[in-house]
Amino acid sequence: MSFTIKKEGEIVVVDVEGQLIVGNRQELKQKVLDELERGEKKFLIDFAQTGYIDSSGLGVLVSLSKKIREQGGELRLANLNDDLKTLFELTKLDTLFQISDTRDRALASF
Amino acid sequence: MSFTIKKEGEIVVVDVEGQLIVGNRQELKQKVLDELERGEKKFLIDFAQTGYIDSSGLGVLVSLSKKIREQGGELRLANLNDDLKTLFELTKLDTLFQISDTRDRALASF
Amino acid sequence: MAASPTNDAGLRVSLEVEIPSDVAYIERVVELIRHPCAELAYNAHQLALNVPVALSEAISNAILRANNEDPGKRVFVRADVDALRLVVDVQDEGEPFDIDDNIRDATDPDNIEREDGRGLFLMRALMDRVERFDANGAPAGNVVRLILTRA
Amino acid sequence: MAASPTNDAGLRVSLEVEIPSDVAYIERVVELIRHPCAELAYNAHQLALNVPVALSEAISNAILRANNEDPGKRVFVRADVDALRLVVDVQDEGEPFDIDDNIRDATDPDNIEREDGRGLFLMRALMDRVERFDANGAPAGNVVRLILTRA
Ligand SMILES: Nc1ncnc2c1ncn2[C@@H]1O[C@H](COP(=O)(O)OP(=O)(O)O)[C@@H](O)[C@H]1O
Ligand SMILES: Nc1ncnc2c1ncn2[C@@H]1O[C@H](COP(=O)(O)OP(=O)(O)O)[C@@H](O)[C@H]1O
Repeated sequence: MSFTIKKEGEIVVVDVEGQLIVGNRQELKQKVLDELERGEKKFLIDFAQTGYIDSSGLGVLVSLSKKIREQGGELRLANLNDDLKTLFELTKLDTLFQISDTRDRALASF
Repeated sequence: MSFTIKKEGEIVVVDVEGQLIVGNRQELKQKVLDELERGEKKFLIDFAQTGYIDSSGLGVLVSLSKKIREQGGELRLANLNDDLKTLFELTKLDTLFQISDTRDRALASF
Repeated sequence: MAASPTNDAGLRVSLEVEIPSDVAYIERVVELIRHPCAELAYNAHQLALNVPVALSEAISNAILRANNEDPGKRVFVRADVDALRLVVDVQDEGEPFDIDDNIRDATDPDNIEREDGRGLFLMRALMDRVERFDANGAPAGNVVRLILTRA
Repeated sequence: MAASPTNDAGLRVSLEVEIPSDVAYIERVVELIRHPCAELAYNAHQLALNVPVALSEAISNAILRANNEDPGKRVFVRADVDALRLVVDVQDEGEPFDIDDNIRDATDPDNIEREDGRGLFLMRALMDRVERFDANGAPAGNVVRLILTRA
């Protein structure tokens, strides 16, 4: 499990490798909040290499999205596989997030 | 698990993919005996893609080697990884077989 | 190694795992239980979504809600897997809780922006049945039982 | 998923598998038991050689020597794995046999060209201990116990 952060132009891109679950969600939260504090406004989380996400992982995404909006920023998601899509649909979180099929499309959407 | 047989010049090369164990050793035995009956004399079994071998797998190798010798042929082995080498050493079967590190060396040794 | 479907019928696996009340263990317990389901050729979505997510929820509730991460308390996970279904019991050492009192619709507009409260909702959505009963015998605690029919 | 060694100490896994007397099941039972050993970071040689070969020998003896592939008879495999050691019991439904009567040196020149008779020899070579006792309770049969200390 690891989170890799890089900049693509003015967008902060986070790759979630492995699971996003109760055991590691704080690490993701902190990394994104650090960038937000540094003044970053545009965030993309890419799930291409993600396994499963549990409710506390979803919870962190919800709370990050709120915090980013409060700072006038935007959070977008990309590359949910079918099972992750189902998870977002079951919880109706697909209505809360802007989700793109590919990273390129997500990057172009900002 | 599968056994792939092909000819390299006049040598019959068998690739053992997966395990060689009590559940599938008859298949290997039959395939090699069929070739022997067809008049083939030179046999190389390549273990590059093999997992583990149990005592009945070793037993089949011993009996094939005997049958091939009786027909004036030769059986050689190649590509044993460290764990398979240990298995042959424990049973002293490394003294019974001619074993090469690589397939090319085994082919050249006939 | 892929399971050979012709042989599934006869195979029956039971697994017991005991862990300390530490969320760092969850991922490995999930893996330990997912593996026999994979050997029994459970469908790819069950292996990638239903089993790991529901299991992870039940174990994290046991660790966080019941045992309060008390290092002296443990979580016991028992799984029975065969070609028909998976039954998992997650047992904690906490006070009894009322599972029927915890039916919050996580998709309700009032709840959708909440950070927590999706655990039982997801277990119910991803499993065929979710039950709670008292652990019988020491240590006392809750058993949350998850049942999933193989697809 | 690799095991994280810092967390091994607390993890304890028990597994029970029940199969019909059919050698086609052996490979999967081996896989089911090897997996928790891998999660507990047993060393690569133990995972690739000691565990699968010794286990495969004990199970195939139960199926072939004890149960004579009788479809009405079953084999029960129980494994306890933790960070210290693996203990596997392979239980059959056959007549008692004398394990001490079966100490043949497979490496003896008289035996080296034999096709069979390397099973117990390999179990003894690859495990720290190999024991046999009577199954206690129905069904009657042999239990062959294999013990391996984690390396
Ligand atoms: N094993 C448990 N022991 C005690 N209480 C539990 C247990 N599982 C669930 N609960 C209770 O049910 C509530 C809802 O659980 P859940 O839907 O998983 O959401 P969350 O854990 O995020 O609050 C918990 O907050 C807790 O009060
Ligand atoms: N579970 C068992 N039940 C009955 N007899 C057994 C069992 N395991 C081993 N034996 C006896 O011990 C002998 C030696 O076993 P082994 O060394 O595995 O060689 P092999 O099975 O190739 O003969 C067997 O032939 C059999 O007589």
